[in-house]
Amino acid sequence: MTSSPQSGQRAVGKLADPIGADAPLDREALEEIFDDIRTHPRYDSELNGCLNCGICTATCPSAHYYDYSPREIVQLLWTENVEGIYDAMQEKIWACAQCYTCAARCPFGNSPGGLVMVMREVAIKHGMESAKEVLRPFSRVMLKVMTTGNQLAPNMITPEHFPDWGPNISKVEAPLNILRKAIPMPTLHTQETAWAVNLKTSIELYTIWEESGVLDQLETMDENLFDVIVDIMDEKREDYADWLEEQDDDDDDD
Amino acid sequence: MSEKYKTVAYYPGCALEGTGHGYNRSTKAVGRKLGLDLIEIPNWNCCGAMEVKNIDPELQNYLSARNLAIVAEKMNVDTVMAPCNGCYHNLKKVEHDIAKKPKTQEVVDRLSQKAGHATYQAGEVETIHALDWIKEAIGEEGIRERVKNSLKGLKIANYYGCMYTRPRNIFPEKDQGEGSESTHNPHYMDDLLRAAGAEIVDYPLKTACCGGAHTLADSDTSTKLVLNLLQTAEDCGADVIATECPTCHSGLEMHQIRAEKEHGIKTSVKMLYFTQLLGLALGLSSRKLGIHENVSDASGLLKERGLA
Amino acid sequence: MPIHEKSLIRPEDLTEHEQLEIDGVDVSGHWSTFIETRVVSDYNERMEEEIAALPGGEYIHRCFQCSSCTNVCTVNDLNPDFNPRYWIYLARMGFEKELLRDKDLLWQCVSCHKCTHVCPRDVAPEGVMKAMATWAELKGHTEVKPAAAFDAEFTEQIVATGKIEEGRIIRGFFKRTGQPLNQPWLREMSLRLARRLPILMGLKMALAAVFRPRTRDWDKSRAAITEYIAEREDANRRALNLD
Amino acid sequence: MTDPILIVGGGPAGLGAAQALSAIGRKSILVEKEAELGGAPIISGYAKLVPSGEWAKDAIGGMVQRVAGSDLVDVRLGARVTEFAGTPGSFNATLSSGEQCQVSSAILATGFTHFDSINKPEWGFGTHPDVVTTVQVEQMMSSGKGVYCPSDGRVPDRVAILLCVGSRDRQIGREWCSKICCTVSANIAMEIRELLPDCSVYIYYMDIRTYGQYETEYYWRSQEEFRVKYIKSRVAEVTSDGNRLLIKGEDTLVKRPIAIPFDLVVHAIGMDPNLENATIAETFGVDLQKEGNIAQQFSYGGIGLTSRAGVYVAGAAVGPETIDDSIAQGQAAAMAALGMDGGMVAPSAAAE
Amino acid sequence: MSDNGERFTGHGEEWRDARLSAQDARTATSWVEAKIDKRALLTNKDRVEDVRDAMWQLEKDGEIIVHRVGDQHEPVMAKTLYGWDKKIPTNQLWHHKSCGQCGNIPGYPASLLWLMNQTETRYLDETDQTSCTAWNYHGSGIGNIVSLAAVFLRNFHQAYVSAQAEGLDPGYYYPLVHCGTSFGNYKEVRHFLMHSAELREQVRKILAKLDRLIDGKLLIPEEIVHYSEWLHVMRGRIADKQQIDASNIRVTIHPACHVYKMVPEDVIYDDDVLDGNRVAVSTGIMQEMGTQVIDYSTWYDCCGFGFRHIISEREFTRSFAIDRKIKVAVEEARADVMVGHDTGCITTLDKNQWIGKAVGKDYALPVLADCQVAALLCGAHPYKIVQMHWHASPFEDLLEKLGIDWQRAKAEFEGYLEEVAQGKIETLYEPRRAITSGEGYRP
Repeated sequence: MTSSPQSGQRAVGKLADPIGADAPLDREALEEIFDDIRTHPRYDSELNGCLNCGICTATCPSAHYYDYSPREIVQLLWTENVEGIYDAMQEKIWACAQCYTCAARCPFGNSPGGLVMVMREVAIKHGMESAKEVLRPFSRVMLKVMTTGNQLAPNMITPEHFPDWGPNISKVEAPLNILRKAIPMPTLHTQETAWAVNLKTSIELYTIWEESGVLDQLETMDENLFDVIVDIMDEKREDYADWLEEQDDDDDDD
Repeated sequence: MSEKYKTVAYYPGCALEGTGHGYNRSTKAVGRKLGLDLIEIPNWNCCGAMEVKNIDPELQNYLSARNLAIVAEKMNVDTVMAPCNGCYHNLKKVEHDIAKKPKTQEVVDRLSQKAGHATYQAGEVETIHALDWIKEAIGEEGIRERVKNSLKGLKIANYYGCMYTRPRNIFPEKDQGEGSESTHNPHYMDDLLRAAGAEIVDYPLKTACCGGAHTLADSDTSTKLVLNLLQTAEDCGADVIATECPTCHSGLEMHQIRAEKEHGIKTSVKMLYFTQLLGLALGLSSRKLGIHENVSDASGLLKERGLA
Repeated sequence: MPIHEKSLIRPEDLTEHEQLEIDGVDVSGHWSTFIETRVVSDYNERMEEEIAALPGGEYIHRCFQCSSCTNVCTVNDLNPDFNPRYWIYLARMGFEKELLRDKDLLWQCVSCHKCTHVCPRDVAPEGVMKAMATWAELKGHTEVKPAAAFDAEFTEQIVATGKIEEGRIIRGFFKRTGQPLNQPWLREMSLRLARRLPILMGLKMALAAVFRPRTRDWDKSRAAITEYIAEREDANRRALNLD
Repeated sequence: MTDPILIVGGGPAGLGAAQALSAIGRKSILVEKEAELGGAPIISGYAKLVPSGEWAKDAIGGMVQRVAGSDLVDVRLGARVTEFAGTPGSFNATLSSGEQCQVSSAILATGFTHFDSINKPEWGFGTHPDVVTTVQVEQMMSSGKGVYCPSDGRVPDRVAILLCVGSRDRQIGREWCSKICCTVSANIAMEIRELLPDCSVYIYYMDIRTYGQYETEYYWRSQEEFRVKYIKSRVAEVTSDGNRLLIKGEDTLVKRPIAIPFDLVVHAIGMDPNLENATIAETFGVDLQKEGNIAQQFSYGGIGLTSRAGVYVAGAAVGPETIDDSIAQGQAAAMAALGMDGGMVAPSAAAE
Repeated sequence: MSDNGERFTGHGEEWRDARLSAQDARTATSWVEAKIDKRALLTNKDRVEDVRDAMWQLEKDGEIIVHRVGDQHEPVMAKTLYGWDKKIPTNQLWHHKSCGQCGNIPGYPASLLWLMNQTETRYLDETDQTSCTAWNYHGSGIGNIVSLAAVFLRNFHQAYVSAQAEGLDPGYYYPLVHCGTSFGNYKEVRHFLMHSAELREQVRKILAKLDRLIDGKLLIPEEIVHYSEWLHVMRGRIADKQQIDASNIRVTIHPACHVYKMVPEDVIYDDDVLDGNRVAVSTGIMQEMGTQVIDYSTWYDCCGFGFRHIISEREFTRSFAIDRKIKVAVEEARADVMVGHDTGCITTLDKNQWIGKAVGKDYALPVLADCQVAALLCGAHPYKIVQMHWHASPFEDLLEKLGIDWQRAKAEFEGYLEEVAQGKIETLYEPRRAITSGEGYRP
């Protein structure tokens, strides 16, 4: 046996392109990625087997436009095609619209959408470039949810960020703060968050981020954003500690 | 030595009158040397190769049937031997189609009548390849007895190509158990050359395609396919690729050069027709076997091994 | 945002406006880009019959998509886009648009017959590939491909003389396809031969150019064949609803 | 004197058992809950049967006539068994009429229930009138009216048959293969092509299971002779654009979503366990297997054994089954019941 | 047919008519048409798992505490896809708000609260709640099962204890989830929690740190309830309050994926709504209020939101929303309005229409939530309550068709805005009730 991969292929009678040759992939790294997927807590309940029936892709909104097929994703996982899995994580898995129609339809009871989520989590864990690219436009939402506990704010929806939503973001001319106050729900008189979230609540959520490893995920993906968030939250925690102290003082005064 | 195939009708085909001249010369020379008689089919025509089939398969059937009809009608032999895989394949194909397909019978009959010759009927003539001819008429033992100049030390990869074995349904005599030729792992050439003293290497691409049909139309594809064949033969340690088809042979030769000229990939394995190799073993001269007419220049190698 | 998964969308399915303003809002570029569906919404139910009517295509309807053909395919080894199984399916179902995306590959079959050798349903895929290439050419979807030009040159010589002569085939083919005969590798090949056989080679080439090899007593066959070819060409065109 | 053998169910399996017993001169009581004999092929109005190609009315009808005309078979129509007590060789069956019968053994040939497509709402049955079941198409053909779109009576140009409706589907708790729908669908497809040569028929499948000889006779022939098209795709939804039905699928061989218009969509409905199996199991004291069929004791020494000695089972009562195998199993169960009389003890009973 | 006249089907010479009598044919048809008890057969709990059974077991084992839907919540039973019962509480509800609704369609929750006022339903709308974070998770991949589960249990714990701020018993209020994604996500997470002891342990540690365990145990809700389910079981009572006739309105329903496709066994299907063939919520109340609900070919399709696409790949979102939903509703169903029951869908279908002008697809179809339409028909103010000015799609024609003078209503609202500027703000409930804990909390 010779050491060249091409002749290895030829030895079993399989032809190859002798003129253009591809660089081999690092199989160990690929298997590590697959292992992370396979051992994910969701994995077993999302994948039971696959008949290749295609009902998932049939009903998939992304397949409507993209060369994307949940069936293919399930097949790659089911057949443990580590190269294919890695390739899909570069691009395809981000096409999924997470509607879970596939899961609702699968006769085997699989959840291709859930499997995509597992792959996305693992892409993040491995700091894959595709995940970073996809995350970038999400950073405003990330910052919001990680520091306030609330994912969206009325003041995020501006013509600069959403020109394609047209000129009528509101059909009544008035400053945003007035429009918000005209909502008959006191919790919604806010602009920075969708509803008023109290300080303790946002700190509680931040604790969840810390304890569940989400903050670590973020550090891998976007160090700058991570630093900003940590700074903000340190400050919030101090404020909260101060406030608690004040309460204690008040109590002492009583 | 049996009497079988001692005298056969010879269908050289167009290629053996052109680029396959060395094959033609060596086949005839080996036949003479072995005491076998070849009677060329009078007035034969081209079998149509793959090209006419692509225009119309029944037209190609007619072309081949015409040759068989001449043998059946005008020659006093019941066997036709074709050294070219393409010719051999097409004669086998019309034999099959004419027996099985009413449409073929209809077209062949119609055209034969219009052309004013007898319609070939299934089973009138047996078609064999040059390999069958020597294997059956002389056999390995017969070769071994006659070897004057053993091919000992020569490492050979035997290349059979596509048309000799595929598709299986036109070769009913193959895959019939021990002794018969195999479509999956043909071995007649191996047997004969081994008997001539050569060392036969284990060549996994025996029946892979050389892209001969597209040698000009899609030269890049042919070059890639041929390169696979050549490099694998070299990986297997072969000095020589033995061939039994003029199209494959010239394809290997041409694309060996093309790979070198267009892609800078050089290979040194030589191509020789199996009849040339057999002839050398039987003591025939290199010149008589047309070895100098090959593009692939094996003279240095043969000299080095004391074979020329 | 530019589309992250853009490579998953066929360029022809994107509608983009480099400069666009609507109701006073600048929505140039990706702000107004739309994607057209890639969902196949109908079949051309005549397609299978058309290909079945062409030489080589007659058993296409037997296919049950086991993919033995693609698995063994010589050209598929070199180019995974060359997929007989897939094309047979497209043709059978009438996914005309899809098949036409690969129209420039169809002719590349090298006729190694591996597919026909293994096909459990005797579809003779090798023939079907030829029929598909012919279909694409006759329908005007592609120009006459080099393989077809070669076949035509080859067949014409046989019709004319009963035999072919390789040098003439090469010259005829290059002329048909508008390529120079002076290919470096061909020249190299002639040179190598000529180095060893200068006189004989020259003589042979000259002789072949003057005295074409021909089958004696060929006239009646030629007439029969010529008539038959015309008949078949006519039938092919009728099957495809041409003229 | 031996008591008669009780047969519950007058479909192919029950008829097979009754026929076999009367052929050797043994009396039987055949209890059928419907007002006539014949089971699903007759009562549901099947058209031509697989694999004989005979009309159900002729093939099964002939069996019904022979059984009904036999002096040895006591047929009770519109009846059920409400109680079943005793020991092998000497059982007492109470019928819904209140009548008591002494029987030596019982054969349960209680059959199956067609899957109700309403359980798969996204496939349009019950929402769009032109979505029908294989059984309904059988009826269209057997009633001589031909195949048409129920909404307006027009002749369809394009028909889709969807396989595995109510089979192999964990979403609705039916994981089994109904065994016969692939073949039946190929048969129906050929019949449609024969009745309506201009109508294209497409079969949407995820696997084809025209097992054994059915492969050539149905799967291959439907393609080779009848040009039926097979699309490897399980469809997502059947909706309507107001004119034609739209089938949304992925052609998995092409790897592309497809949304194809059709005039008529046919659900190849599967075989559910008999809806009444819970009651039947309780009455006869036999076990059901996990999917709700009557549990068969697998033993190569005995045939059609249930968990209770002296009570046998045959046909689709044990799971999806073909008509001819149901008949054969009915006959075999009859032989097993006889064997018990003759002192041949069923292996499972012997083990107890 | 072959040349000799023999049938090529091989069915043989016995080819002849079935001779099925008319009576036989009728019997045959009725056999098939007789409907089996819809989805109940073989979707019993031996075959399809009901996660609630796992909950009861874990509670018995002392691992969790189940927050029950009690009599005080005046539950109404509804049938789900498999025929199972689901208890829908109709009173004493804790609003688990939706960030997208509150952020850009505030009339959505406001209409719901207004309807609760009309039906005298007690509720709490407070500040101590976080987003479910599932949008972010599905969109970016940041987040994981542990974080999602912890957020779920934190918020539901707060719902449980919130009444204490008003001096009432824990469990007084039952959480009602506004967002479809939160609803689906919470159900999915509950499923994972019930099946993984490891996950329960991880989450227990976090909740302990937050002091959000009950007796050291996780608190799990008996039912996870979407507001549309409340609206559905209340539809009769709401229709009783109807003031505006809507019989001339053609409605298309957009059902939300995360509402009815995620954990589908928990979704309401009602025999009285489209024969039980489609999910019942929204359609039920629209029918109850006399609108014409029109079916259309892309009913099952999603809206195109895509979680990450709505932010970073709106080419997909807008193309899908317009081509697969809006266009079909307008051209095929000739709809006057599209009605949905989820945040993302309403946002997507509403906001992405305008850009259709770029490719000549200007359909101008109003998009509203079911509770907004219900509130309108019960006489809610289109601007002050239903807050329609936040919608991008044109709704004015719809209001005219309903006989509502929108110009007057708009003028009223503009007048009201001036009062707001001066601090004269009208609210649906006493504002101080919103504050239940943490900073600023004063009992």
